[in-house]
Amino acid sequence: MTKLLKNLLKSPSFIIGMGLFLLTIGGALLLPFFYHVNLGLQASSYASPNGKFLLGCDHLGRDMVSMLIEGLRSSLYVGLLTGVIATTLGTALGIYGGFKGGWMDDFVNLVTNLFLVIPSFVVLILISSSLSKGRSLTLIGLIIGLTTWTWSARAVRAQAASLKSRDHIALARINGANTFRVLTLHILPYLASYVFMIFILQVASGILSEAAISMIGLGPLDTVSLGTILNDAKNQGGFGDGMWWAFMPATVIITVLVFALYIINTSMEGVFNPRLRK
Amino acid sequence: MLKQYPTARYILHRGGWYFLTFLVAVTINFFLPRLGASNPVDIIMGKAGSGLDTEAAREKEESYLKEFGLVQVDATGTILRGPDGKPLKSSNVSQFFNYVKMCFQGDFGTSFQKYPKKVTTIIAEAVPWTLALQLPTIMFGWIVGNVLGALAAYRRGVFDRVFFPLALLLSAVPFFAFGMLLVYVCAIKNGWLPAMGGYAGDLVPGFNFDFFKSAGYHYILPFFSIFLILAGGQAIGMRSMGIYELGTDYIKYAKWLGIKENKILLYLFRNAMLPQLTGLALSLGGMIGGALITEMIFSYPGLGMAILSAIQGQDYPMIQGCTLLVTISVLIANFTVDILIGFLDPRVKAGQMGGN
Amino acid sequence: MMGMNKFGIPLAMMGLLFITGCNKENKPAGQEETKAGGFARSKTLYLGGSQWGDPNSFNPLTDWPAWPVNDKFNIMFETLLAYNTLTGKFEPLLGTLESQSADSVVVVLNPAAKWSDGQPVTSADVKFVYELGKRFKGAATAYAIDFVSDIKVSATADKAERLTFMVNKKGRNNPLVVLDFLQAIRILPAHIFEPKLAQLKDLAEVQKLKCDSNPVVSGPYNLETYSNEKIILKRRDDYWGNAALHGGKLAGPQFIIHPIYKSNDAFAIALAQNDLDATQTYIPRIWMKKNAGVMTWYDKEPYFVPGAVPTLLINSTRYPLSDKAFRRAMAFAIDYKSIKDLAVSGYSPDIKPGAIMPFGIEAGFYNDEDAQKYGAAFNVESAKKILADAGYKSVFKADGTLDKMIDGKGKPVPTLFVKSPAGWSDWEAIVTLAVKGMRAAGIDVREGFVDAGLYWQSQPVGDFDLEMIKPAASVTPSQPWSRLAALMSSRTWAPPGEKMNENQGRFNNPKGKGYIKAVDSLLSVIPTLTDKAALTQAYRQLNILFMQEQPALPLCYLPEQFYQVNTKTWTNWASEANPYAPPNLPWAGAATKMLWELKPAK
Amino acid sequence: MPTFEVDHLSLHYLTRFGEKIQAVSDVSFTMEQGEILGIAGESGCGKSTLVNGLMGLFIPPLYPTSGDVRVGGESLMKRTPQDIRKNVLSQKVSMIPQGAFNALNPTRKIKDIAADVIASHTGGHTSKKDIEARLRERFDLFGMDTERVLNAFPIQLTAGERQRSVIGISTLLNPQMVIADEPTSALDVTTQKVVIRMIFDLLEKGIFNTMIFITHELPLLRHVANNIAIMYAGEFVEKGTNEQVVFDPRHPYTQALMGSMLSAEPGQKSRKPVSIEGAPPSLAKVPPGCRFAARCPVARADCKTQKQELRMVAGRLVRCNYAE
Repeated sequence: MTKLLKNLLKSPSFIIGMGLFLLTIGGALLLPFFYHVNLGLQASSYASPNGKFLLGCDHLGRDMVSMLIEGLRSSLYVGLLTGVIATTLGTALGIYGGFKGGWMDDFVNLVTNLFLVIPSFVVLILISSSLSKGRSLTLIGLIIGLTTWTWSARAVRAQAASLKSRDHIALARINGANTFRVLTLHILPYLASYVFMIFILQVASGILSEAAISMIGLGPLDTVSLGTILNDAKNQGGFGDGMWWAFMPATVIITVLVFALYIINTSMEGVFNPRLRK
Repeated sequence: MLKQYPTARYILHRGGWYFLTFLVAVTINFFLPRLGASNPVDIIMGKAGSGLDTEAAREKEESYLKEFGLVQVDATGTILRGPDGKPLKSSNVSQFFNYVKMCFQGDFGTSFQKYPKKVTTIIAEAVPWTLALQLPTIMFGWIVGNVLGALAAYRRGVFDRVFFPLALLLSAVPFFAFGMLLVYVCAIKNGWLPAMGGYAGDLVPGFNFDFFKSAGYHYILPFFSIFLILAGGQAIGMRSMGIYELGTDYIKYAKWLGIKENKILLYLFRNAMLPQLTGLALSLGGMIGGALITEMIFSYPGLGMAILSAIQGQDYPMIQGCTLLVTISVLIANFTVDILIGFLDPRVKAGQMGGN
Repeated sequence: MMGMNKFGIPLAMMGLLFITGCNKENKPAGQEETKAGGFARSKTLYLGGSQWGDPNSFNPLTDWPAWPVNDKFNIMFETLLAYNTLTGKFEPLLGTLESQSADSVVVVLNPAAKWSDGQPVTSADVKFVYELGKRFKGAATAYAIDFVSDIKVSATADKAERLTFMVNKKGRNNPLVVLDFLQAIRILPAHIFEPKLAQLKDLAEVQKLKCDSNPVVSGPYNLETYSNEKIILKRRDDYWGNAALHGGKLAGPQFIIHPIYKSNDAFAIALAQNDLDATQTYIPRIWMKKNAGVMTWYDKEPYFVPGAVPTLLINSTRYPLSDKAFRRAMAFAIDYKSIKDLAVSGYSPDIKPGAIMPFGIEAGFYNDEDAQKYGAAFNVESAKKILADAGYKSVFKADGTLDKMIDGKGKPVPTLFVKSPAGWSDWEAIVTLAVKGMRAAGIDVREGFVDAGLYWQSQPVGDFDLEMIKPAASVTPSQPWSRLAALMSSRTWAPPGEKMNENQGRFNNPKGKGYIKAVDSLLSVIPTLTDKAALTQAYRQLNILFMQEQPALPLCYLPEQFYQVNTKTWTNWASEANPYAPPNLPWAGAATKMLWELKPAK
Repeated sequence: MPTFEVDHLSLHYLTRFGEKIQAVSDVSFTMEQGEILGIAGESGCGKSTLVNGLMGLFIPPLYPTSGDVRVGGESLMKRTPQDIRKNVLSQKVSMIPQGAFNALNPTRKIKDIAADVIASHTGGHTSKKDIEARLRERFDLFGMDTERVLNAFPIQLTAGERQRSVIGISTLLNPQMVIADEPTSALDVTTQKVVIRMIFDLLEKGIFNTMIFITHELPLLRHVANNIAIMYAGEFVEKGTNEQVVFDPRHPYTQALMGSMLSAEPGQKSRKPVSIEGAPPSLAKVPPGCRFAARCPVARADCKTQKQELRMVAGRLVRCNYAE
């Protein structure tokens, strides 16, 4: 494991990706200490960038830099939340289904297919209409997580199925280890790096999903996210009026964040799977 | 049963699972909205009733309740009432069976928002636009992405070193943000191309050159907004599949045997493409969901726009109808690819037919 | 065939895509030349903002016809009178207002008025529409019979038909609303619809007809064609009013097209790119589009003529909102100026206390002294004092933000939520600012943005603490009575949970302690008053009661309809400098006459 | 003239981090017509890398460091990859890989793979019919249901049928020299025997006559090979005749290897193999002295630093300064 880590640290693309990702996380966590984040209405609508408001203001006259910091925090929160939920659920059910096979596998398959065919935005609309308090960021994260785990389940399932026949696992089973023990002690460690890569991708997809959901007007009502910034830019005319600061910085931040995660993923793939090495 | 027809058995087996999925999806699709507190008639009345006084509003409300089958009626169509004079609500179960019956007759009910338009009519009007935009774009993006990905995997070198990060970056851009960027640069700032709509404002759809010319002109930006990002994503997938296949024993063996390079590339492409077909199925199935935002950015007519306004107007029959359509298209796309892969890949076929 | 077309076209389009896609054209968007079969830009007027969904039906008997058969648009079907929202005067259309009293309203039909099939417009057509409710409860105009008991027909000296609308004394006894009807209810051709009713027996069946093929209309335009993306009207060169009302002139635009965009920003982009000539949608920062040729009524703030009052409705049945002092403290705590400047792009004049507007038609009923004496204006100290006097204590955190409130008995006051639809941007901004002000004064209020569906649902049953509404938002002859009634009337008072269509905050429970009878008696007497002084006095009293009781919090003034036009294709639009027509798009009320005045730009 | 000559061949990999891994160092041997050379060693000792080098097939990241390989006197090193592909592979030197299941393109029928081999070396002028006839003729030799096998996808064949198909395909163009890399691993004992018999059949029929047989199963090697070379950490540590290496090993590594492997002879009760403690050195940093020194039970103080050369000990080559 330490060797893999050492190899990872030797990979320039991993360093770039991780660097970018840590930079955004650091920005989200530390910037509020250096920059006075103020989400209040402070200036006229879509005030242009100036000395006081480095990236101008949004339609309500809120400082765009503050909005972006807050939005970045929200996006990271949603990404990590969906990542954890989807990876945990997907890994647990995927390993179990792949390892056990039989009707359990068929059932897990059915459930994964089911989530594949019901778009998450539909679930979100239907659930949010039944909650009087309205949509919160956490709710959106939960729903994205609960509707995208099937993807990880499918991926893990295939891996687990291929591990099943390996000697040491067969041996463990013959020696009477129960399923749970075999899964957690013998299969999971083998999949750890793979699961981590899935987690990275799920975080990225969570961030993109949140932005997409916010874009169609189903974003969180309790906070600012990068998606709601984009949605506002479109709906409140900043985009139509050609104010680049209304949507460009948010686009760049999402792209950089997701790009960083993608690079981390591919560089890990390169190290874990030597065939990809050049 | 059907032991002597393994192919038919295989198709039936896969189809059976898909059908079961379909049934469960229909059920969920029906009951989810009804778990919520929202009542569609309240929403209509909120808008329709604002000019009316209280009694007139109540009468109007009852006529809508009847129209949408939310209250019990007798044989003559009179609303049945409880002892307090209020209409008796029809049960969820009876509504469900009614709904299933209607679905099988191809009737998804009446839209709340576009009342009295039928959901099926709305869908039929919108689907061609969505298909015309999405189908060629997805197919084209998929093919181009895969060819480039396979080349990058096989050739590596400088091409790969430039191409790969570019594709990765492209696939990291949220596609709607990319669409917005395109509109900003090409339409709002420079006016090269129209910012929105499916055809010019002074035309009516018809079989004439002007209409098609205008439609083609309006097609360019939405096309590229989907195409580039899709191709980028596919290329990345194909590249890593290709590299994976490149390391397999059969490719090594083919090289040892001295088989021609383009033949090996063909082996590689064909086998790496198989898992990519699943990706194609997902893209095609998810086409309607994906159309939502693209059509919104470009104010493009189509099903996505119809769903979006249904979402905003809480038009449940419309949302349900569209969800059902999404469900069916995802299932059909997956089923087709499942069967297709079964035929293209002897391993899958043998495995699933219970062969070796 | 239509269905085939709709299916076939986009599919066939795919084939042509590549031919045209490669045909590189660098023409600016929206300036494509008009081709055969299209509609020449220079002869076409593009109006937008009324139709949002697919046009389904052009049947005027349904609840939801498409533009321009809906609302009170009068370019296909016409009303008896046209109301000028600028002057408050009636202008002739199918008829002319002859007299009005507490008992009746008299209108003389224009003998020249004709349907597009050549038949004259008669009293039978008028009676058909106004009395349809007597035959069918489900008629869209059924409510009219509560207000109009009978329409008496007599002949004038020059053989025109004189219609006397009798106020329904046993019903609502409200001549003001009868006046509203005269400028809102469109007259329909009885000779077309009666045979259909006879044939299909039931109104519900007739309502299912689409009426989209060459309908018989009386107005200056008729339906040419439509799709899900636009509705196209064509000028009727044989319109009766050309000679009778407009000195023999033809209306300027040969075609009117209403494009159906799905979002506000699409209208904004289209207006700026001259793909639209006028739109009534909310467009923020309209001054930025001046260079693109966009013009509003006023050249500077507030740009628009105010007509509606976005208001925070208070649920008076909930504690502590049931406390008058608490409600008044709220009114003092809100920074109305910041709402005007930041939330609504400065589209509002400075607000004054009360529910009557201090300018325009309503100015005569407004009394500034009363406002000074009873009204609440932004003053945080006053708000704090009122709260303290009433025994409320606000606890602030170390950083100066509000923590909680405690009432006189030492119990915590629950946090109150302002319900408003998520995504309605100007309202979101208004609410945000109102909440900011109230919290600063120590009132524990929070934003509660919800889906539009939940919003609509909560309103009639009173399921809210505070809710954003726009009470009686149309500028009609019955203003400001209709706004005051919408905010204060207890006529149909029902406990929360049951439905009410007015005063949804349930102010002034008739069976409750401290019922103020004067509110309801003033509301019922005002419509019958004809004496100007008595009327002014009554309004004054009612507005004082409003200010004292504060059942709702008016926040700013916005126009009834945003009047934004682009002058690049059509010029000579009405404006403050040239106020020949009221500030509405040329499709309703007295604004329609602009169609005859518009001139092509050079 | 020897059929096959390997002259001080060294091969290395270049990792993406610029590391040089010396997978094969200084391998030399010659083979006469009809000779069967067995090469044995632990997994990872460089056997498979050597195979690529022996065929002149250098696919990045594998590169030749130095040395030469000559087939029938012609050097492979100076030829272009295109030339090697067309004129050497399958024709002069051919390869029978291990794990035949994965060696065959899973989505291609046996006859099509075989036809691809023929077409790739004849410039595609041969007609399809001729090719099929040629295939049938050759496959008829193998004692299988020729029609079924040729028309099957790999998955539809048994493990034995697949391996025999692979051997058939590899020897289709009658190469002078065949390299068999663990051709019988992952097969059951009966099938192993069938496969071995088939190889010897082909040898007897003269379809090819020189062979390098790579395996880690010494018992098998003892039965098939004339000469045996033992590889350790990229080097030959001992090379001699079958008898010499198996029954009288002189290099400490060979001795340990024999001790651990021969004990599990067929028929004997399986005992726990005696394993050699420790692991081979990293080839990224080749030790200056004996590569086996760290694990050697009889290592001396200077073994780790003193360079070891192959030298003649008791009639065979041994890379140990102290062997005798």
